[in-house]
Amino acid sequence: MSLFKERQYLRVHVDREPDDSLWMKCKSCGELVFKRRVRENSNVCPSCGEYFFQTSQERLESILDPGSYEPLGDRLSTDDPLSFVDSRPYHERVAEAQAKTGLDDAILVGRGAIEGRPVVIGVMDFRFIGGSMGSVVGEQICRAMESAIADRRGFILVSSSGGARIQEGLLSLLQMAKTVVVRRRLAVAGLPFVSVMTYPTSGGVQASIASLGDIVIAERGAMIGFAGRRVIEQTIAEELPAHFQTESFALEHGQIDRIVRREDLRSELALALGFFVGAR
Amino acid sequence: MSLFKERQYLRVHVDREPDDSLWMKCKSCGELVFKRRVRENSNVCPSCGEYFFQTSQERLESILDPGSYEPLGDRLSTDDPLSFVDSRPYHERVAEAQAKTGLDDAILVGRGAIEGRPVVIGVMDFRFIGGSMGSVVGEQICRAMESAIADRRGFILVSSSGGARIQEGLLSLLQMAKTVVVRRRLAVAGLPFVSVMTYPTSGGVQASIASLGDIVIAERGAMIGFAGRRVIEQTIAEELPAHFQTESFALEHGQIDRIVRREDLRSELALALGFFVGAR
Amino acid sequence: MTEERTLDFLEAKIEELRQLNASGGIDLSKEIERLEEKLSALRQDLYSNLTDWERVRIARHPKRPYALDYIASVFSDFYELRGDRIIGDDRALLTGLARLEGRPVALLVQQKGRTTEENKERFFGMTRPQGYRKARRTMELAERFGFPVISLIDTSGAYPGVESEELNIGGAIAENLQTMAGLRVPTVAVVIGEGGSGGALAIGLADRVLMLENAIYSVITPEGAAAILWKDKEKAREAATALQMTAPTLLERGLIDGVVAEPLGGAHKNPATTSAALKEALVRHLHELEAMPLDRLLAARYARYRGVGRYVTRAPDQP
Amino acid sequence: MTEERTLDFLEAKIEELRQLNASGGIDLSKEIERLEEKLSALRQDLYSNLTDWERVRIARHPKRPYALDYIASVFSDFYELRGDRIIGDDRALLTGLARLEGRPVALLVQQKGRTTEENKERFFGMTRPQGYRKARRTMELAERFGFPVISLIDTSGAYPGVESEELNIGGAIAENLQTMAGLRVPTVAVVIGEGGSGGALAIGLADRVLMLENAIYSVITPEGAAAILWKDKEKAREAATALQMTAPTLLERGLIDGVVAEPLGGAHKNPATTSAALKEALVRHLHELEAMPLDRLLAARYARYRGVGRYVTRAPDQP
Ligand SMILES: [Zn+2]
Ligand SMILES: [Zn+2]
Repeated sequence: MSLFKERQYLRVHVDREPDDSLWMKCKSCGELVFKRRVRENSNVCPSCGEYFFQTSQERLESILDPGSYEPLGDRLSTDDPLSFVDSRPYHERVAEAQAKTGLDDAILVGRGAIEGRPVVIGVMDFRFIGGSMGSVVGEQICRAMESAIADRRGFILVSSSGGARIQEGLLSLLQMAKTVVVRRRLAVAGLPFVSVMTYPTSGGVQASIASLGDIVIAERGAMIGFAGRRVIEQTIAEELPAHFQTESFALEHGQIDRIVRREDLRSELALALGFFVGAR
Repeated sequence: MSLFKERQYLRVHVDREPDDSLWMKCKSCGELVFKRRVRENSNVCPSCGEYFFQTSQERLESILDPGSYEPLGDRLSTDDPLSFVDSRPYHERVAEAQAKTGLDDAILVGRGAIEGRPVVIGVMDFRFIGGSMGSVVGEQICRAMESAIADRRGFILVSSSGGARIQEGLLSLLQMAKTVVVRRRLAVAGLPFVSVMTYPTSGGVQASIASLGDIVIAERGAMIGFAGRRVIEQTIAEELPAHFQTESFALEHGQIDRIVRREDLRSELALALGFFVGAR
Repeated sequence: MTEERTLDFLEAKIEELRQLNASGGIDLSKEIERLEEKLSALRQDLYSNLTDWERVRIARHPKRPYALDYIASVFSDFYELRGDRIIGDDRALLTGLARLEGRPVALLVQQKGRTTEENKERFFGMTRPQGYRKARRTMELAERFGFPVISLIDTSGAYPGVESEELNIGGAIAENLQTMAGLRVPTVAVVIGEGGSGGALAIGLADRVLMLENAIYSVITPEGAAAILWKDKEKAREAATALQMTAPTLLERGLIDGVVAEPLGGAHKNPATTSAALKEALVRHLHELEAMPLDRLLAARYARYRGVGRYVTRAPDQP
Repeated sequence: MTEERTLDFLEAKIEELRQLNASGGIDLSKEIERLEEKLSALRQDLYSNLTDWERVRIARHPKRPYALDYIASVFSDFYELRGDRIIGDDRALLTGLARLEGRPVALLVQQKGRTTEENKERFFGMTRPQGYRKARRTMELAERFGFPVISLIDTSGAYPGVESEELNIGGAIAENLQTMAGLRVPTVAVVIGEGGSGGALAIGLADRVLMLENAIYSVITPEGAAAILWKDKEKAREAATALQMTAPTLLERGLIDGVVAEPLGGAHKNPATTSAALKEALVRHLHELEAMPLDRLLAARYARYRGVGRYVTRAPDQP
């Protein structure tokens, strides 16, 4: 009962290096496409409809009304609380991710408007250590919701995360609890929360804030699930269903409200938010 | 994962005619057993453990402290609101059931005590038109809960019902709603409701008040389900699982808290009620 | 209702004559007018005194408008909310947000299928536990945001199957009743076709309960009652009458709050006027309910359901 | 811990000497006394400076007391409540009512199996959605009646499997967190063995979080971290240290509220003293929580979780 034909996950090209050429070659259809055209088209190939990876900046651009974005308050960064070192030091990974993405951590939060409706929005960025949620991501999500409460705006979270930030240990697990206690305040304040799940929404993020939207929308091509495919395959030692943990799997199993095409996300969000204007 | 070996439903001999002999023959083991002994043993065969049908009067006797039962207020009877006639008039069926059982309708409600703990209790009686819930049963259940609220007692309902009383039409369906709105008041008052499901707890009774216990206990040998076996077999045209709608099926599928032997029901209820004494 | 087909045939013939007339060869205006008067009288005759069984057949008529038809005509901006967050997404009970005259409402609607394909997907309009749990989730959303809840009921009953029992369909219905009993927003339920037993009531414990004129609402299907009580499936007609399941009778009995008029012959004869009547009724009832303070609303809901039932008190010494 | 076996061997020998002594042939009292002193010193030496990895091994020790052991020793009248009312009854997460020093409490406990049979039934102590939803149901029961909620956490993690994903295990965990965030009764969680990630936190968002001295609590298993970060499963030992998952460290970090002392060598060396220490801690913390007015309790819970996290503020112009 999938809405779309079954498939493995859409390719996500997260390591797109910045370069100065005006054209790019679509890896799906092979067409040479004009880069600005791609970006204006929500990073969807104008020729074949393939989704290219969208950075958090690009995502904001494609959702919010032009010029409406205004980042929230302080820039936060991890202080490497465990002085964690695995095959390399955590602080090096962070510095590299910061340099590569121009972000402080795996999320951008700010105020903006969608078709004129004021919102507070958070967009996670998979390029930054797999979009993982550590202290900074957790804190920024909370501050975003608090800002929504203060300004009486709806809150939108676009998730793209592999789960908790392992390098911050138990602190990162507890961000699940932290985001949820604040999410509860948002609910008590009577403000709507629309959760948008994209590729991928998994682990501790899926098992906390992302699943608690008043409305939960999945972008076409999303991956949605708690445990990783490999962990499950090791545990049960069997093939996984073809569309396992895709957005159509999630819809079929009652986990999400709707699937939207990326091109329609902006109007979808405007429509959804419209119901809550002036709600109790 | 059944607790007991799988079986079809225990035999229920509802048409036991009153007779004056002191002995009866157990249909399961064939032993001649002393009737008074059987009754004192909660209508369980002292020889083989087979459960015999328990009337509502016998059920009260086996659960409540001796001499503690005090029936609640008015005796109510149906007024045949639809002047319903099928293969025979409803009022005739009712009169016959009243004569056969000595009951006004398919339930007894009253105050009593279980190991010293004061309760309000309702016991349905399958002999009375299949224990079906019409206006009288619904009203008596509501009055029982209201009495529990007034006296700050716990409420126990022992169900034995095929569902709604068809002969009262929509009125009987709406008894589901009626019992639930009052059950909500009991919850708001902070008083416990222990639902005991026996053979059978089905249809509109299972789909309303009986499923809403703070604690739901099934007696061994119970049948628990919404739709009748025959209806389901006609719809899906396949064999039903052997233990379908038995109490072990219900336990396995998370529908009930516990299974108890009839002999243990009294102490089980005392234990359960004990937790709520002086609760908020 | 073979007479219905005769009338449809006559109507078609009149239309043919009208076209012939319009083409200009001969003047048939008088004759057409007379035929139309005759047709109208016959219709009135046929439909104004429907038997209970005829209403059952209209309520189940394959051309009868279904929930999605009313969603398209009565509401705007339907925004479907899917999934129970536990098991799946039932397609026989749909939920979502929509606007009624611009005002946001939450919808719980039972949807039958028209094609074989669609009926398979929608389990012939019979709701499964997934559907009831989704409905409960949407009710809670509505409560959080103060949206009134409107139910459109149209099912022969909850889906009877092994999976339904495994997933505790009775418990799911019971929990819906409990939730609706306490919902802190106005609720209106309308039986638009078949109101089948607990499967209907599970979204029907509302502040106002309306029925379309030819809808039915019953504790059991006529066929089920015939099989159980008459031990004869052929007695469905008698059962339909005995069970008193039609809108006019239930209104008279005080068990529902209003009947929404249908055109002669049933809603499918003129879906547009039916939609208009339904919309008018919904707006009016919601308006009344929204004028009530919340505590009075809840007290009235309680009183309504607490009071339902008919019985007599027996003398203490009666045998 | 091969040294552990050496010590156990020595202990056995001393016992043999003691029996020989008791039989009356020769007097070995002095020698036995000296051996015992030696044993005690060796034990102290071995166990007082456990490495993180040694603690991991104790936390997972097959003889370590499990939840049902504490239920038998710390609580009375355990009255199990089963089933999620939707799908099934998870045997890896048990819930029920019980008494703690006579006072009713609600229990949510994760239970591992000891035998192969039992491990199959309990999915090796890994909780499935059915278990989390049952826990939530019992929490709500506790709230209705004002029972404090006590969680005993002991799982390597939520059960990873196709069925778990189909039944929305992530959503179930999230909803538990939301429920615990607002629960209007005092809540205490104790990690008694393994506190495995979201599978543990799902019953762990409590007013007080305690750990047994040799329990571990982590965002991921050492083995999982080794595989993902070191790309080398053999690095679990290093990962265990780097992740800072032991009770003393987490207490120092302010992430938990107390450590319940275990006997030298671990709880299994003397379950009775461990139970006594656990009981004392539970009673003390509950006593403190119950002294707080509800609004202050909820405000403190909020502040506790809102405040968790470590970060620095970057200058606006930092690259
Ligand atoms: Zn392309
Ligand atoms: Zn026998």
